[in-house]
Amino acid sequence: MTAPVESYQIYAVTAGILFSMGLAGLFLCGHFFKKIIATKILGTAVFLLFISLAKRDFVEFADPVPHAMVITGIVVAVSAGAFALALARRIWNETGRSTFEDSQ
Amino acid sequence: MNGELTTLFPALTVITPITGAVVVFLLPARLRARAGLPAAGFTVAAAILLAWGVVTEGAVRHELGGWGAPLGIDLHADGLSSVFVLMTAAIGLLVSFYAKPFFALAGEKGGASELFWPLWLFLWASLNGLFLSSDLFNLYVTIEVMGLAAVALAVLSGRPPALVAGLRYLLAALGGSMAYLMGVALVYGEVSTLDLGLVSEAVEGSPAIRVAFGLMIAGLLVKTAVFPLHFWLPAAHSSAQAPVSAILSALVVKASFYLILRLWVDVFDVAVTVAAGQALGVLGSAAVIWGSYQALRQRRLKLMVAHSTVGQIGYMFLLFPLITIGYREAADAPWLAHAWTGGIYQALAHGFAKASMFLAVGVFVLAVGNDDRRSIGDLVARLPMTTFALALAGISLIGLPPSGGFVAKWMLLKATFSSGQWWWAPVILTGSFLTAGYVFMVLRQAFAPAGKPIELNPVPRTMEVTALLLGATAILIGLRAEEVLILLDVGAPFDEAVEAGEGGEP
Amino acid sequence: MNSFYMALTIFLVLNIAASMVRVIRGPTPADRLMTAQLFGTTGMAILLLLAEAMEEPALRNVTLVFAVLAVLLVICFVQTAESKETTKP
Amino acid sequence: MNAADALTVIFCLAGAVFFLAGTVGLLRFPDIFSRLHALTKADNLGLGLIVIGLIFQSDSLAAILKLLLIWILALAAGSNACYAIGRFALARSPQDAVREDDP
Amino acid sequence: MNPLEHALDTLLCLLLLVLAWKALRAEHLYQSAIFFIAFGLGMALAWVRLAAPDVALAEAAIGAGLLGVLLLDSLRVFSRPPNGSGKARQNTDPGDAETATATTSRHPGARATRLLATAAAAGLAAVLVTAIVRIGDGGGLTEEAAGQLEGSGVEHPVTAVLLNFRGYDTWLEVGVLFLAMLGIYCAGGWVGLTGGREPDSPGPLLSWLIRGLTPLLILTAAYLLWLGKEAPGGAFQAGVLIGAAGILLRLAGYPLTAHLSPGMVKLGLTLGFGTFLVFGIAALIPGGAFLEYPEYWAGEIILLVETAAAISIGFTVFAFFAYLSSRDGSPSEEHNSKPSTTNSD
Repeated sequence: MTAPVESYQIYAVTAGILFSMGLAGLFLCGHFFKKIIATKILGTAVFLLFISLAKRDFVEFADPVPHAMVITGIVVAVSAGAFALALARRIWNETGRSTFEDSQ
Repeated sequence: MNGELTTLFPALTVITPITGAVVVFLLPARLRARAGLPAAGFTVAAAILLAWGVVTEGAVRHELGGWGAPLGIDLHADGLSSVFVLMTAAIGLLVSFYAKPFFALAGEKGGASELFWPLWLFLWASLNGLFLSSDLFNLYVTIEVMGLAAVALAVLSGRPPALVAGLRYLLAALGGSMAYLMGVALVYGEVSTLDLGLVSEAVEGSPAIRVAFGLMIAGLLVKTAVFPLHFWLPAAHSSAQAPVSAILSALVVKASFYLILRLWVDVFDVAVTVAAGQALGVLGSAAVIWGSYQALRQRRLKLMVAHSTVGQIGYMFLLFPLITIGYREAADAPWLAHAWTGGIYQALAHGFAKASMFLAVGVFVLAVGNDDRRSIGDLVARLPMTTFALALAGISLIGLPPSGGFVAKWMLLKATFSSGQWWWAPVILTGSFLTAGYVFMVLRQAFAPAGKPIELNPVPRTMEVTALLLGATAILIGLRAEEVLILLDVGAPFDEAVEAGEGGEP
Repeated sequence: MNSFYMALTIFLVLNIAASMVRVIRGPTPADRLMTAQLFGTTGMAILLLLAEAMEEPALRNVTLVFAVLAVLLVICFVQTAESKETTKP
Repeated sequence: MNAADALTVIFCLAGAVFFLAGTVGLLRFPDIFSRLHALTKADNLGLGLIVIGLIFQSDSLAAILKLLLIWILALAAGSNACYAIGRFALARSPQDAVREDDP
Repeated sequence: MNPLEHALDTLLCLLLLVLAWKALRAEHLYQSAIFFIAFGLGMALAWVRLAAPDVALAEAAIGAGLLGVLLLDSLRVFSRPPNGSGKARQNTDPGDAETATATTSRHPGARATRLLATAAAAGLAAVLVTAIVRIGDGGGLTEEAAGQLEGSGVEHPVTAVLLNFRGYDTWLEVGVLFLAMLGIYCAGGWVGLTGGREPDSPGPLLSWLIRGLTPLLILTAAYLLWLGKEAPGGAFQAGVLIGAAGILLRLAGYPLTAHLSPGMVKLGLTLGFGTFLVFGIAALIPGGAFLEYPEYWAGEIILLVETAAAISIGFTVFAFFAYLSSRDGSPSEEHNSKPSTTNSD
C-alpha cells in the first residue's frame, strides 16, 4: 500500500468485508439460526468501523462518542437477536419449519 | 406563550406516550385497556400543543440533556415533522378507540393481547421521536425501537402465519437498519458530527459520503418496502390483527419515507444526483404498477389491502425525481412546491384512507368470520357504516375529486407536466385505474345481493364509527387544505406554495 | 519487552487458529465445545499480555469478566444437552 | 533486560510451550477423554505460568492479587469443565471410554 | 507502528474473517454456534487492540455471558423434533441438524441466485473498502468531549458520553431491552417466568462451584458498576453480569423464579427505564431540558441511575433466558394448552 498502513485501517477494511459477508449471509443462509447469526455479524462489522475510526482520532483517549454509540448498538443488537431467536424457536415448535423456503 | 415553554413541547410528545406505556404496563390487565385511552388522549394533546407551538413560533429546537448540537442530541420540530406528528396523533387516537373493543372481543381467544397497549404507546413514542430527532445515530436507535415494537405487535395474535411473517419482517428491518448505520458510520468518519444541521453544512460530494448516502437510502428503502424490497410487507401487514395492520400500513411505513425525504432534501442535497432521483422514480412507478396489479388478483381482503399499500407507497416516491431535477435548472422552479406538497399529501391521504380500510375490513372479518372476498355479499344492508367507510377510503386511494388523494395526485400531475418529465403521468393514471379496479370490485360485491343470508356476530358500534371517521378525514383534508399547507410551510425547503396563491383548491 | 509480548500474542492467536480444526473435525458437540473452552483460556492469556504491552490496566477487568463467565458456557451445554438425552426414547 | 524482565520472559515462554502442548494434544489425541485431559490441564498451567511471569512486571499488590484471582478462576473453570464434559461424554458413549487397543 | 503489532492486527483480522465465514458456511448448527462464540472472543480482542476497553468489556460480558448461552439453548431446540403438532421437515437427529444451505443448492434456480448474491456481495465489499480507505480524517468529537468532561460529573469520558451527553440514546436503549422482553412475551404468550420445568441439579461438584461463583459474579458486577465513574465499566457490563449470575443459578436448578410474582417481574423489567424517566422529567420541572442533570448533583444522579439500570438489565437478561428455556424446554403438554390461560395477573 502506498501510504504507511495504520492499524486502524486494517480493522476498517475488515469491517467493510465483514459487512458484505454478513449481508450475503442474511440472504443466502436458509436456516433461521444462521440468518440471526448473519444479522449479528452485520452489526459487529458496523461497530468495528465505528471504533476503528475512533482510534484514528486518538488524542489522549480514543474518541468516546463512537464508543458510547457502539455499546448502545451492541445492547440493541443483542436484544433484537434474542427476540428473533425467540420467534424462530416458537415457529420451530409450532410448525417444525426452520427456513422461509417452503412457504408458498 | 413565551418561547422558553414551547421548547418543551418536542420532548413532551416523546415523553407522554412512553410514560403512558410504562404506567399501563405496570397496571393489572383489566385496568390496562381502560388506562390506554387516556394515555392516547394525552399524547394527542401534546402533539396538538407542538403543532400550535410550531405555527406560532416557527421551528422549535429542544436540546436534550442541555448539551447542544455537536455533543448532545437535539429534537427539532419544523413544519414537515409536526404535520407527520399530527397525522400520527389523529390516526393513533382513532385506532386506539377502535382497539379497545377489538381486544376486549379478541382477548379471550388467547395470544398476549394484554400487551397491545404498552407496545402501541411505545411504538407511538418512537414514531414521534423519529419525526422530531435531528441526530443520525439517535434516528438509528428510534428506528430499532419502532421496528421491534412493530414486529412485537404484528406477532401479537400468536398464530404461525403471523409468527413467520413477523420473523421475516424483523430480519428485513434489522438488515435495513444495519445498512443505515453503516452509512452513519461513514458520515461520522468523514465529517465527525451527527447533528443533521451540522452534517448538511459540512458534507460535500466525496466518495465516502456518496457510498454512505447510498447505503442509508438502501437501508431505509427496505424499511419502506419499495418495489423490489417489499417481500416482507404483504404477509406481515395482512396476518396482523386489524388495528395493528392499520398502524403498520398507515404510520410505520411513513416513518422511513419521512426519513428518506429528510435526508434527501435537508441533509445530503449536495450528494444527490439527477440519476438517483430518476432511479427512485422508476422504483416508485414499478411499485405502483406491481402493487396495484397484485391487489387486483388477491382473494383475501386483508392481503388485497396490504398489496395496495405497496402500490400507494410507490406514488410517494414519484416526488423524488420531480424535486431533484429542480436543482439543475432553477432552484425556485414553480413546480417544486407542487411536487413537494403533492408527495406529502399523498402520504397523509394514504395514511387516513388505508387505516380506515384496514379497520373496515377488520369489522367485516369480525362480523363474518373470514376475510374471503366472495363472502362480502350484501354488506351494505347489514353493515352500512362499514361499507360507507370502505367507499370513502376507496375514493381517496383512487384520487377522485373531493378527497385528499385527489389533491395529492393532482399536484403530482401538475408538477410532472410543468417540469417536463411527462413519463410519470401515465404511471399515475394507470395506478389510479388499477386502484379503481380493485376498489370498485369490492364495492360491487358489497352491493350485490348475497346468495344465502348468513347471520353476523355482533360488532361494537364504536369500531364502525372510528372506521367511518378515518375515511371522512381522508376526504376532509382534501377540502380544507389551507390549514395543512400553512403548517407544512414552516421551514419547508420550497416555501412558494402559499405565496404563489395556490392554496388548497388547485 | 513490548515486542516480546507481541510475539507471544501472535503465537497464541496462531494457537487459536490451529484449534479451529477441531471444531470442524470434532465428531461430537462435546469436542466442539471443548475448543470454545480453549479459546476462552487462550483469550485470557492474550488479554493479560496485551494489558502489559499497552499499559491499560482496564484489560485485566476484561480478563476477570472472561474468567468469571468461562464456566457458564460449559454448564449450559451440559445441562441443555443432557436434557436432550433424557428425551431420546 | 534486568532480572524481572528475564524472569518474565522465561515464565511466559514456558507458558507458551504448555499452550502449544494443549493445542497439539487437542488436535492429535484419538478420543475425547485424552483430548479433554490435554486441553484443560495444559492450558491452565500455561495461563498460570504467564500469570507468574506478569506478576514480576506488576507494581501494585492489587494487580498481583487480581492476576492470581484470574488464574484461580481459570483453574476452577477448567477442572469443572473437564469433569462436566467427561461425565457427559461418558453418558453418551461409554464404549470408547474403556477401549484398550487405541489405533 | 512496529512490524510485530502490524502482524498481530493483520492476523487477528484474518482470523475474524475466517471465523465469520465459517460461522455462516458450516454444515452443522453446532459448528456455526461455536465459530460464532469464537468470533465474539476475537471481536473482544479487536476492541482491545483498538484502544476501546469499555467496548471490549461489553462484548466479553454479553458474548460470553448471554449470547453463548442463548445460542446453545436454541441449538437444543433446533436439534430436537418440535414438540408441537407440526412434523419436522428436515431430518433432526440430535447434534447435527441438517442446515438448509445444502438443500437449496440442489434445485437449479438456487445455484444462480447464490452466484448472483456472492457477486453482489463482492461488489459491495469493493465499494465499501474503497470508500473506507479514501475517507477523510474527520478528527472526531474527542476535543469537545474532553472540554465538557468536568461538567459531566464523571471522570471517564465514555461514561460521560453514555450517561450525560447522549443520555437520551441510553435511555431509549434500555427501552429497547424492555421492548425485546415484551416481544418475547408476545411470541410465547404472557405466562410470566414461572412456567415450565427447572433443569435438574448438575451434580455435587458443579453445584458447589456455582454456589461459590455466584457471589463473586455479583461482586464483580458491583465493582464494575462503581468503577464506571473513572475507568472502563458501567451499567451494561454490570447488568449483564448480574443476569449471568441469575442464569447460572437457574442452570444449577435453583427454583429462582418459583416465588417471582408477575407483579415483581413487571417491576424488575421497568425499574431501570422508569428511574431514567423519573430523573429526566425531574429535570424538566425547574425549566431545564429533558435528562439535564444539575451539574453539582450529576455524579450522584448518574450513579443512582446506573445502579437502577444495572439491576433492571440484569433482571431482563435473566428473564430472556429463563423465559425461553422454560417455554419450550420441556416437551410437556403446555403446547396444546392456550399460552395465556395460566395466571396472567
